[in-house]
Order: sequence, then structure tokens, then C-alpha cells
Amino acid sequence: MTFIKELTKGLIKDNPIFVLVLGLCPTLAVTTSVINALGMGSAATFVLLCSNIIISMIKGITPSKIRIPVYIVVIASFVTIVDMVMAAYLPDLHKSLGLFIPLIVVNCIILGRAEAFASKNNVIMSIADAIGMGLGFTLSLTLIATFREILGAGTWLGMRVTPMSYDPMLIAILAPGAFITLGFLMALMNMIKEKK
Amino acid sequence: MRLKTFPGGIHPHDEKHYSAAAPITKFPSPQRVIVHLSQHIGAPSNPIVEKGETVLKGQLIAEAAGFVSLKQHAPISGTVTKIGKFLHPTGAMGMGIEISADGKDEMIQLGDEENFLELPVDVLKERVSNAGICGMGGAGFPTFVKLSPPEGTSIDTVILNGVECEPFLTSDYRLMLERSEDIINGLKIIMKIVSAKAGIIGIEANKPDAITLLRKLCAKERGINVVGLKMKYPQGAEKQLIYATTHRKVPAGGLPMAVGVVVQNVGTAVAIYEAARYQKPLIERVISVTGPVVKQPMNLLAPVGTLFSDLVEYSGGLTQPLGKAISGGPMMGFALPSLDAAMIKGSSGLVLIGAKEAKSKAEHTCLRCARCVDICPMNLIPSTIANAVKYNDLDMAVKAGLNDCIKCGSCAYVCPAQIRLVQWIDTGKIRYAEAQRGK
Amino acid sequence: MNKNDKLIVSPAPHVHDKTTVKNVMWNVVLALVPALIFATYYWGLRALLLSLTGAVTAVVCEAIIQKLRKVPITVNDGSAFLTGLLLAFNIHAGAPIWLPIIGAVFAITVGKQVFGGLGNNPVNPALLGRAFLMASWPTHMTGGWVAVKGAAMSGINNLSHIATNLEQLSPKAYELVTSATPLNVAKSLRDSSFIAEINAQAGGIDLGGRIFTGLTEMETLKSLFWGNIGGCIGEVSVFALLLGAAYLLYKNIIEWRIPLFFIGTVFVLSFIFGGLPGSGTSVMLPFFHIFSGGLMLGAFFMATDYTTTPLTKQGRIIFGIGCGLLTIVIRLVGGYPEGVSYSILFMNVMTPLIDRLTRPKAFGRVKK
Amino acid sequence: MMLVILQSSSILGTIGLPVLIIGALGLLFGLILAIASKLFEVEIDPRVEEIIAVLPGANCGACGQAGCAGYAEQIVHGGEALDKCAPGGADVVAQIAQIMGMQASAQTRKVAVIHCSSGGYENTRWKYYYEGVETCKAAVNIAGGPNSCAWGCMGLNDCLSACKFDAISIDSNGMRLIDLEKCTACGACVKACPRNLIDLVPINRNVYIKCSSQDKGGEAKQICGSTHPCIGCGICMRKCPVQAITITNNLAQIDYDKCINCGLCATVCPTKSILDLLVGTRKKAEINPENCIGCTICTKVCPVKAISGEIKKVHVVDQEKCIGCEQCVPKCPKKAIEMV
Amino acid sequence: MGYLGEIFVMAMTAIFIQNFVLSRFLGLCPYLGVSKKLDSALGMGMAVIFVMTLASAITFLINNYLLIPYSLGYLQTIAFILTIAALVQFVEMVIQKNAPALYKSLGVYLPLITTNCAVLGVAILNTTALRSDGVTEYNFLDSLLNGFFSGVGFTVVLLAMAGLRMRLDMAELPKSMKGMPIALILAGIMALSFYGFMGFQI
Amino acid sequence: MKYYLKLGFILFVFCAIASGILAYINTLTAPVIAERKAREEEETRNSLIPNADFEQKVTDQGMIYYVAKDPAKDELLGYTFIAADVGYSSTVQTMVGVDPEFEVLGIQVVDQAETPGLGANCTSPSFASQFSGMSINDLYVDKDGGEVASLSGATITSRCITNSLRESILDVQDEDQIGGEQ
Repeated sequence: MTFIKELTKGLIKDNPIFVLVLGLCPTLAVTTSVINALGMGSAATFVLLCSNIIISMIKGITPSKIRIPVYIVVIASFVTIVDMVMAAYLPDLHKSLGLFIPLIVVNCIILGRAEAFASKNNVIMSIADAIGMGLGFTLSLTLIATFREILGAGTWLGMRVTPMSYDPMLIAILAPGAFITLGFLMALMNMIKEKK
Repeated sequence: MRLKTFPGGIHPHDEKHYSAAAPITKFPSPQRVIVHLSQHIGAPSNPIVEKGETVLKGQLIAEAAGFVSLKQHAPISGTVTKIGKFLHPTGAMGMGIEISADGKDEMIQLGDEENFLELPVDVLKERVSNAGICGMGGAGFPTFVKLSPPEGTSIDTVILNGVECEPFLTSDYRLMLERSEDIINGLKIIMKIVSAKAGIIGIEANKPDAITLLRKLCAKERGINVVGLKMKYPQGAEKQLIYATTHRKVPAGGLPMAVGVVVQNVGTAVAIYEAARYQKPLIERVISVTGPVVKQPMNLLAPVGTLFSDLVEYSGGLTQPLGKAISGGPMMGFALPSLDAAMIKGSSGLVLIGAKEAKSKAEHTCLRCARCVDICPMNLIPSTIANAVKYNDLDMAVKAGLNDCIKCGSCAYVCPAQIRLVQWIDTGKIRYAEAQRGK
Repeated sequence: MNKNDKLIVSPAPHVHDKTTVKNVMWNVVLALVPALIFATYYWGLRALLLSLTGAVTAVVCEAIIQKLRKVPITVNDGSAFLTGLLLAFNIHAGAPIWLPIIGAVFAITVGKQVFGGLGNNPVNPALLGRAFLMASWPTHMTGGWVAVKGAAMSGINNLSHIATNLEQLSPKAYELVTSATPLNVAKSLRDSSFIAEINAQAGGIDLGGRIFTGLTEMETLKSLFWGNIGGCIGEVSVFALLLGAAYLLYKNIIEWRIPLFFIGTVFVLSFIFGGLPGSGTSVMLPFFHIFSGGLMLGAFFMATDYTTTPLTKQGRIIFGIGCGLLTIVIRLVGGYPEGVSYSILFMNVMTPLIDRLTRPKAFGRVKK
Repeated sequence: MMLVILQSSSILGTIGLPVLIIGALGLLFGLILAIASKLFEVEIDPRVEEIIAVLPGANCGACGQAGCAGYAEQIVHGGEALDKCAPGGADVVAQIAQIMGMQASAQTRKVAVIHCSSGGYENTRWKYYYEGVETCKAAVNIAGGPNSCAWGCMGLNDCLSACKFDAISIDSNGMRLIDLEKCTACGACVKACPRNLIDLVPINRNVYIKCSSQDKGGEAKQICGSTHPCIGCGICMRKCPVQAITITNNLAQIDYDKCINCGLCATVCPTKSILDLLVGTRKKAEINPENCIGCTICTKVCPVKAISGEIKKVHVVDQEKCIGCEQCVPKCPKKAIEMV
Repeated sequence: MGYLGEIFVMAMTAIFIQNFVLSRFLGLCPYLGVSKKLDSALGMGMAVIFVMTLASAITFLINNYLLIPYSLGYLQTIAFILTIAALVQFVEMVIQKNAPALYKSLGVYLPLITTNCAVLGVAILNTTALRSDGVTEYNFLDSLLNGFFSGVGFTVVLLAMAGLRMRLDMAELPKSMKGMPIALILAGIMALSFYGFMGFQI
Repeated sequence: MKYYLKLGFILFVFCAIASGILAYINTLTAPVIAERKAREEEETRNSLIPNADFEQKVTDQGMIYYVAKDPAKDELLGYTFIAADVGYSSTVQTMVGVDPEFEVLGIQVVDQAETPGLGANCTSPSFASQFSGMSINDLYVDKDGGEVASLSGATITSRCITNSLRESILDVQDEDQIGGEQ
């Protein structure tokens, strides 16, 4: 029962982006297109899952003074694995995600979940938490990317979805557009929450 | 004529034409007066008469309750009919002594010391103290206290405030025209008391005849100068007047004596003169009853404690329904809930405005136009203070100058968004005092 | 109980200046009318149409949002109209009609209403709208300029001794003559190879070097002053803008510090650094810089926006100097030919910090 | 030398070398941190550490502090509120409260009540038409406040805007109403009211004076816009079975340490200026005829004369009259009276 | 252009043209989180400048003397983040002990910096960054200065943001806009206002 | 002492294990990455100058270029090399193929991180195809009076690519002439 609860909380109730407001850097940087969002989402989910498992296993043996370095080493290893594998087999995605793959290390979602959840719960629960949070992260990224890609490029997942006469609003895929889009999406979430 | 002034300030229309030409008229003795026990800054006076007692005009009816307090005298002869709460000209209720006239207008015995300037300083000071004189410009600081600087403070200049920068009011102006000799005598007495070498009479440029007259009279006096000032509000504020006339800056939180200056209103000077020479207590003063809805705007010499309603009646009543009655000038005066209040020693005017003109506009969000910042004579940021008070950020309010505000009202006057800056700042001051007490 | 038979009691002061938010805003609109008339004269009714479209859209948009937010509708205070008008003034007359519409909607929504409306916006909404349009549709914002009737757009009329008609010009010279605005020309002339080619076509005379000084000759300045030269709708005529500015200064609606220090900084810096390769420094250069582009419009009508500029006098001086500095930096080394709007936007963002730094010392307070 | 060897041999080189280098880095940093932690040990309040452990550690900054540690520090030393951690939610708040030793629920919960029955436009007698800043704190300083009663509610809603829990609303009479469920007794409204009309009373005390006027009876009646001012007549004081009411400055006051919630005062007040929240819900006395010996003690103690009966006969409680004050119950020698 | 010119270019680039927060999307969490009050923003900014400078220097050494000589480029991430995490923790301990006053104003922000991607970002970017000639790689001093200027760039926008947000504390925002949404929109507006610096050819 | 060693040891173990695993995975992926990169370059070269053998050469300045020869006739078909320059927000790398007369056969942008929607459009075929057949003298963007139609709203990127092409073609040309004399 709690397994399901931990699994689903990341989707809406504790959504990492819209509710917890964690991991904004990749959120804003890579959501220029849906494909990037999916790529980043799955990469982060993978790292989150693996590091949650390991950290919940080693939670008893790390003294507090070196807890953060140890966690970070664990996370960084998985990030590097993702980085290498992606470079080898998904080179295009690797190129467009660029700097933000190594930066998954410092994505506060991952260290945050490690600290807040995995270091206090058992492996099974940590898996549920990781999958839930990862999915929540991926879905949020995709949602933001959907808005930005359609507005800013007129396409979705690379397919043209707007009439040819539509002149894409470039700002949506530029930096200011990223902030403003996310800002309005969050305001929308607040509005929905208030109505409830 | 080179005019002096201070930085900042505003130029409201002076509106003095209503009563400027009206000579001082003596108000006939009223049926009933109310002598408020709080006519001044400091502890309220202690009544020494009881209900039913008969008093003579000029008789002492309340003692000073401490150093910073004031003696009060009966302005008419009659019977004490009530000691209780009455409407104070600040609009709130305050303790006062009601005296009903016996119609005889019998006065206590006065003296006449022709060589009043020869009197020793101690005697002069005592006479001022016994006469119950306080500042007659509005603030009402006990004059005796002002004339007793603490040991080690040396005063070199006495400034007489004949600025009367508040719109509408003309009582000081008429006084300067009609009692100029007495004013100069009063100034000389003050200079003697505080042993100052220089005396300055500051007058704004919209009263050129007063400037000319006093200049002429002062020409033969040593050490006394009449300074013409640009027409600007709030030039009558102590610190601004001192800066305008002497270029000295009174430190924040300090008193004028910190820069060797004593400032007195011209009305106060007259009262001091009368006290020194005749030992006459302060029981009457000149008050302007003016405004667009007064039938016959006047400058009345009326007993302290006369009801405003009596004054209005004497001035011929109203031409239109009354909207707002202001005790004092329109920039810093108090709007009254009714005309049942009685004038006090600091009441320089009663301004009556019709119902239509009295309406004010609703507040708008601050535009940050910075007009208030540009004109603030104290160099503060009124809009920020007001906003900080509104959103409960006292810290910010203090940083923007909350405690330095003199509440002159210039900022609220110019604000295009009609924000009641002075009221917000005032509220902030109260909150701040509460917070300080809480600590 | 009827309250109205009671006397009114309110806090002092009991008298008030006549200026209100409403008449401030509409006075600024009035001050922009000469520029609008000149623009309409030079570019025809299309300029008028674009301007009014922007203004009306802004007003309608503000009304709708206020209705949705269930707050009092205050569009008659003129601020939305002004924002829309200023936004349209920052668009050239050849732009498609939907550009000012979308720009105005963005300016009012993101620039103003999300912050709670007039008085709370952090940056000038009209400039934000323009920056938004620049980022979104650079092709529409920087291309498709319409020439003023009877004049070369760039205002360069002194190439006649190279060729009698445009076809005879080399690509570069052609480019120069057909450049959208004088500032674009100035930008192109920063490339030395460019000048070399112009000189070559002119038969070895140092023409390239002189083109710019040529530009600044009285004739060109005159064009700039009266406005028969390329540019955005509102930049049209220095004369018309100065007329409006004089009115605002006279009415005490804007304060002189920001415009003076803004324009002054541009003037001084362009005198020192504005020289182009080969041309040296010309006395006329500073005048060219202050007369061209959106400087007059920006300095008098947008950098003086109450809400987004510093409160204190010293703050306004810093603000003006900052705007001027950034403008000249962007014009000389930046990616855009014109930098007025971005420099004002940037300084808007810095305004709270400037306010903090220039908090005045109360009268009678001494430095600690 | 080792490195060179490792580099040369392939398997050792490709895997051993990185292990060695990064491992060495780890060892180095581990040692440095270990030594540093001893060398630079600082006494910290153990509660800070405990709170840090409880907090989610996301360092998100939602609390307005710089990270979780900063927030913990502020809770312990800066008196910061406990409920600022958005990611943590209610659980974390509870845990922090435990660490801080705050037993908010152990004490009797208090609620705020307003000691005025006027307020709003209609129920107030006005002195003048007020034009100014719409806050009580400001208005009270303009000519003593716009309403005639110097002790009454001005209706400018300082309490309402001070309440962060949405517990204050305006009822149909224009009076401010406190929702006792939502009220957390934070005291914000108490501080906000410039006329000190609000104070905190234990929630289990349901009777309070709805007036603060210190004017004399006649004046108070004239000045108040509502018909419910306290006129200081003293009837409640005399009727109170436990002497919990005193009259000072023409105003009744209830001492809640003594009050037994009987509601008697509310029924006797001639101006209805005492509000009894329990009216109609109290249990009423009933005499068990089997146990009643007709001693008449109860008839004497009943403040509303609801018990009748002759001596040595079974007494009856008039249910209409009984207000449920329970005065009779402890007095009955035979325990014959029950509250039902 | 002499080395001073090079430094100037580097500073302009790091602070205005390629600002870490507004155009690289790095360090957003503290940017949005610690910009509610000007004082804490200043503290955070100072802490970031300090750590970024130090981290740039140390990671440069690790990269050039350990990773590159033994061709362990793929271990860059793990080595850098380990260094940064340990460094931050170490600095925190030292300051807490030896400069309690400094710790009070600066130290509390330090743990937050471990997860500030701007620090790791600058370390990684330093390894690939080129001087303005487009050929020369960064040397030790370049890296250190770049770290410093990037920190300054972060601080500048953080302070401006805090200033703007403090102003909005005193405004009637629409309810749904309060908090994060308005901060993000402000960030967007700031990013747009920095567009004037785009395409600079210094 | 034990405490210190314990802390150091734990961190050591984690780092060691982590780097061991990473090193192992690296041995698996590194060749794949390298091979893929090489193949991609190869493919690009082939698309620019089809049916040719490529021979790698290095200029004096250290620039790598390839000489394309017809395998059948041993005839010089042209050269390919990568031109790079700093654009708007990144270094743009363009692979170019030229014929023996140094006229452009085709270009392909291989690496860039320009503004999406503006500069990033330089990868579009419509932009790239216009370069075919241009000689050095044509290689200026239209705003500089050349033949290259710059991308709308992205003059800087267009100019960067055009200029980098021109300069590297000149470099290779010089090298070739020197080489020819030798």
C-alpha cells in the first residue's frame, strides 16, 4: 500500500518541479524540445533509481562527516555511466543535452531524495520513491517542453503541428521564454490548487 | 531683495486673500469658555478650582504639573460649571474646565513696568512662566522651558517666526502689521533672557508690507534683522526656518539650541512682552476664522477657550453647508468632528471648507513618481516609508526615515496617487513606538 | 444612518495638488502626439494604424485581465494606452499588424498585470514588449523597413558622385544606401574591409572614411532632426519628440536629470569613442549619435517612467549615466545597431539596487 | 614508479590506475575531512543537528533561509516559526516541535474573542465621516476615531487582515466574527486591535462580555450603535454563583479561573451584552424522584428558580427555566440530581 | 590585446554576455531560493564567489596534473564533484571554527553550494574554455579568474533579483503568482534585459 | 587515529569501487564512441566528395586536412577539412569539401550550439546548399557584399561560418601551393 503511495506521490502531490521546485537548471535548459526532455528525464530517473538503491543499502555505514562526499561519489558514478553510454549509443541526444548530463550530479532532486528519503528508508521504498520522482520529473519536463517546442518551433517531437503560416515565437525556446513558460505553468498549478 | 530658503518644500496656493485685509477685531466676551488642561506639549495642568467656584478674568485656575507643563488662567470672569471631558481642537476628547460668564468681565490687577527691559533675567523668566505662555504657532511647547537652556548651552541667535507658511492663516500677518512694536519688544526680551546677540525675524515674501514695516522699525535696533524668505512650505517648521535664515542644520533628534538658536512665534513674542511688562497672563490670542464658506473672514482677538461655533457665528456664519472644519492650517491642522471644540493657546486659525471641496480622492497604488522624495524637506523617502508601514516592514520604514519625519504634509500634498502618506507614516511611528516598548 | 450629514474628518494635509495619476498619463500621451503626426506624415496612415492598434490592444487586454482578476478596471488612467502606444512606437512602419498586437498583449500581461498592475511593474512594459518581439520575431522586427517618402532610408544622399543610379553601385555601396537606419550604416562601417571596398569603387578616394563624416554633415543632421529618414515609428523626428519633451518638462511631469544625463553620456562618450576606422573623430559625431535611433524617445519618454526608475535624485543621475553608457557600448561593440531599449531595460532591473545605494540621509543626520 | 608499471600493463592500467587515483583522492579527502572535523570542531546546539536530520535536506530555500541548516539554526536560535518547510509538510513540523519541546496541544487551547458587539456600518454610531487610510490603527488617531464609542470596534478590519488563518470574517450584522475552529490563538489580532477589544480565552470557556465600554450606563447606551453595551449595572456580578465577575470602570469582567461556564450571567444581563455560546446546548437538571428526599436545598441554590417542590416532597425541575448551570448537582445530599 | 584586455573580455563575458544564471541556466536553485532578502543574497553571492574561485583553481590542478596525464578524462565528473563537495565541507568547518562572524553571514550558505550546479559547471567549462583568440586554452590563472568572474556574474543577478523581489513584497500580486511563479517571470524578464549584451564583439 | 583512518578508508573504498566500475565501462564504451566519431566524419567526407580515397595531411599550423583522390584514376578530386570559428554563442565547426580549384563542393556544419531557431538554423540544408560552387571571393555574407545569403536574424552565425570557410580554404590553398612547389 505504502509502496504505491510512495510511487505515485512524485507525480502530483510531491511533484519535484512544480511542488518541490527542485532541479530547475536542467528543467529550464533542456526543455527546448520534447525529445530532449524525455532524454533528460530518463537519464535522471535512471541515476535517481540506481543511487537511491545504493544509498539506501549503505545508509548504515557512512559517518555523517563524509556522508555528502560518499553520496555524491555514488551519484557521480551513475551519472558518468549514463554519460558514457549515451555518448556511445545515443550521440545526437548526448550532444544536445551537452553539459547538463554531468550536471545531473548536482541536480538537487537526486541528492535531495538521497538525503531526504533513501538514507532513511529501505531499498524497496527507495525504489518506489525514485521511480515516482523520476516519472514526475520526466512528465513535468515533457509538459514544459511541449509548450516550448510548439510555441517556439511549431513542432512536437520534431513533427510539425502548427499550420505553415504560423511564425514560431522564438522566445519560447530561448532562455527568457524558459523562465516565463515555467512561471506561468506554476501559476496555473497554483490556480488549480486554489480552486480545489 | 535676495530671498533665502531651504531645500525641498512645496508651493501650495496661499489662499490668504480671504482674511489678509481684515484687521484684528476684538471678540466680545463669550458666554461660556472651556479651558483645556492640555494646551501644550507635556503633562496636563492640574486644576486648582472646583465646580461652582467663581473666578476672575486672569485668575490662575490650573497649576503646572511639572517642569514641562503650563499654568492656565481664567479667560473670563464667571463660575466654574464643569470639570470634565470636552472636545479638544485636535478632534479628540480632553479634560477641560468650563467657565460660564457672569457678564462682568472682571479682571485681576495687572502691573505696568515701563522699564521692562531693565528687569533681571530671573524676574523676566518667572513672569513668562507665571503667564502660562506656550508656543503660539501650533506645537505649543511651553515657552518658559524653551527659554531655560540647560547649563553649558550658549544661545547666540533668536529667530522670530513670522513665516506663516500655512495657507489661509493670517493671524501672524495681522499681528506683525498691527503690533510690530510689541513684537520687537518681545524679541528683545527673549534675547535678553537667553543672552543672545542676534535676533532675526523671518517673513515670507508674500507679506511684503510686513517685511517693509518691520525692516523700518528694526533699522534702529542693533543686532535685529528682518529676513525675507521665499514663499515655500514648510518654511515655518523650526529646522527649516533655522536653515533658511542661518544656514545651520539642527542635528536629527536634536533641538534648535544645539546650534545656538531659539525660535519663537511672533504671537509668542507679543505674549512675552505683555507678560514681562504688565504681568498679563496669556488668556487671549488672535485667530483667523477663514475659508471659502465663511461669510465674513476675520482675524479675531478672542479669549482662549472660546468655542469655535461662537467664532463662526461672530464671523457671520456660513454661506454653504460645511464639509470640513480645520483647526489650524490646512497642511498640518486637525479636522474637527464638530464645531463644539474650544480654541486653545496654540489655535492660530479655523479654516472652514464646503462639503464639495472637502471630499478627497481615493488612494491609488504608488507609482514611484518620486515627487514626495524630491520635495521632502527632511530628505526622506516618504513613499517607501508609507509602503513599508502598509506591509508591516518597520525595519525598512525606519531605514527610509520614519523617525525623522516632521509630518509637514508636503508629500501627501503632491502625491498624484493621493496616498495619505502622512497618516501612514504617523501610523508607522505609533507602531514603532509600540514595538520599542515591547522590546 | 446617513453619514453624509456628518463633517468630513481626514488626516492632514487638507489641501492637495491638482496632479493625478490620470492626468500625468494622458499628458504623456499628449506629448507623443507630435511624433505620431510626423510619423503619419512620413509613412502614411499605416504608421497611425499600427500605433493605434498597439494602444487599443493594450487597453482591451488590461481591461480583460482586470475583469478576470476581479479588481477595479482602471484602463481610463491612460497607462495601458501609453504602454501600447510606446510599444508601437518601437516598431517600424513596415511591420505586420499582428506584431504590435501580440507585443502589447505580452507587455500588459507579463510586463504589468502579473505584478499587480500599475506601480508594481519591475521594468518598463513597453520596452519589455519590444524586447520580447525582438527575441521572438527578429526577422519582422529588423527586416522589411519602409523608406520615408522621397529619401534614401539610411539618409545617405552623398554617394551620388560614385554613381548616378543604384544599379551602378557595388554591393557594399548599395547595401549602405539601402540600409534600414543610419545606425545600421554606422555598424556596417565598423568593418574595415567594407570601407576598403567602398574606397575602391570611389576610385581610391578615401570615401569610406568620409561617408561617416559625410553622414554627420549638416544635411544629414537636418534629416534626422526633421525625421525624413528610416527608423521606428516613434523615432521619426527629433523635433517632434523634443516638442513633446518640452511640454512634459514644462508641466513638471518628467524630471530633467535622467534625460540630461542619458543624452549627455551618449554625447560625451560618442565624442571620445565614436570615431570609426579611418574617419577619426568628428565634432558632428556626437550629434549624429544623439539624434539617431531611439535615443530621444527613450531618454524622454521611456527612461523617465516613474515606476521603473530610481526614487532619489542621485539615483536618477546614476540611472541616466548607466543608460547612456550601455547605449553607446551596445551601439559600438554590441550585437545590435541600437541599444537604447536594452540599456533602459537593464537599468530598470538594477533600479532597486540603485535605490538602495542612494538612500538619502535625513536632513540633519550626519554620516556615521 | 608504481604508476608507470600500472600504466604499462593493460588490465591493471585501464582499471587499476583510475581506481588508484580516484581512490587516493577519496582517501585524501576523507582524511582531511576527518582531521578537520576534529580540528575545527564547534559546539553546536544538538537540537540544531537533530532538526537538520529531520528536515528533508533539499536545501530548496522555500523557508526563506539559506538551506536546511540555516533554517534549523533559525528555529533554535532565531525563534523562526516551525512550519516554514514546504517540502517537509506536517510530519516534519510535528517532529521539529517535538525536538523543540513545544507541546502546543498539551495546554488548554485558547481562542480569540472580540469584546464588542457593535462594528460594521449599521451598528455603529458615528461621530464624523472618516476619509483616510482604511486601517483601525491609523483611524483611531484621527480625532479619537470615527465612532462615537471610544471603546468600540471601528470596523476597519485590522484584525481581519492580521489573521493569517482566515479565521476572522464579517457576519451579516457587519460584526467581525472569529471562527473558533480556525483560530490558532496566535495573538496577531489581539496585537492588531488598537482598542484592545480582542483577547484570548480558554476555548472551554464559552461565556464572555461583548463590550469594552467604560462609559457610564446612560452614556454607553447613547453612544453605542447597537443595543448591547455593558452599562456596568452589576447584576451579573451579583448573580454569578462563583463570584467570577467584577465591575471595574463601569465594565463587567469575567475571571476565567473562576468561571464555571454556567451561562447565568448571560441570562440576567439587561442589555444582552454577555454572549453565551453554549446557550441551548447545555444539559438540564433532572431530579431522580426515587432519591429525592425533599430537602429544598436545591430550590434555594437554583439561581433561576427553576426547581419547585415542597419540603419532604419530591422536587421538580422546570425544564423551561433551567439553564443548566449545575449549581444544584453538588448541593444535593442524596445525589438525586443528574444533568441530562 | 594584452592580458589585461583578456581579463576584461573574460569578465564581461562571465558577468554580462554569458551570465551563468540567465543564459547558461546554472545555479538556478539558489538564484530563486536565496533571493528573497537582499542581505542573504549578498551573503550567498559572496560565498559562491569564494567557492567558485577556489573550486576552479583546484579542479584545474586535478584535471591537468592527474586526469589528463593518465587520460582519465571520463572520470572528470566524479573527480570534480568529489573535490567540490569535500572542499565546501572543509571550508565550512574552517570558517565555523576560526571566523564565527564570517560563518554567520556566509557559512550558512556553504552547504547549499555543494548542490549549486554553477560550481561544477564552471569547473567543467574551464576545461574546454578558450581564450578570446579561440585557440589558447585556459591556464591556471585564467581558470581561477573565470571562476571568480562567473561568481561575480551570479552575484550581480542574484542581488538584482533580490532587489526586485523585495519591491514586490510590497505589491498586491495576483494570488496564484505569489512565490515561485513571479520569481521565474522576473528571471525571464531579467534574461530578456540581458539580451542587449548578446553578440558583443569585444 | 582510528577515527581518521576509518573516514578516509570508507571514502577510499567508495571512490575505488566507483572508479573501477567506471573504468571498466569506459573500456566498453570508449571504442564505440571513437569508432562512431570516426565513421561519422568519414560519412560526412564521403557525402561532400563521393567515391574518393582520403589521405590525412597536416598543415604547418597543425590543421588537419584530407586529400581526396579518385581511387580508380589516382586523380586529385579535392580536399576536405573542418573550419571553425567563434559564432554567436559557441564555436561553430563546419566540414567543407573543395575541388582542386578550391571551389566549394559542399559544406556541413558538424558542431554548433547557436541560438535555437536563429543561428542553429545553419544546419539546415537550404543554408548549406547555397555554398556549393562558391569561390573564395564569393565567400562573404550578403551584408558584407558577398554571395552568401545570411540566415535571417543570425548574421553573426552566418558571417562566422562564411569567414571561417574562407580563411581555412586560404590556409589549405597556401599549404597546397607550398606542397606543390616541393
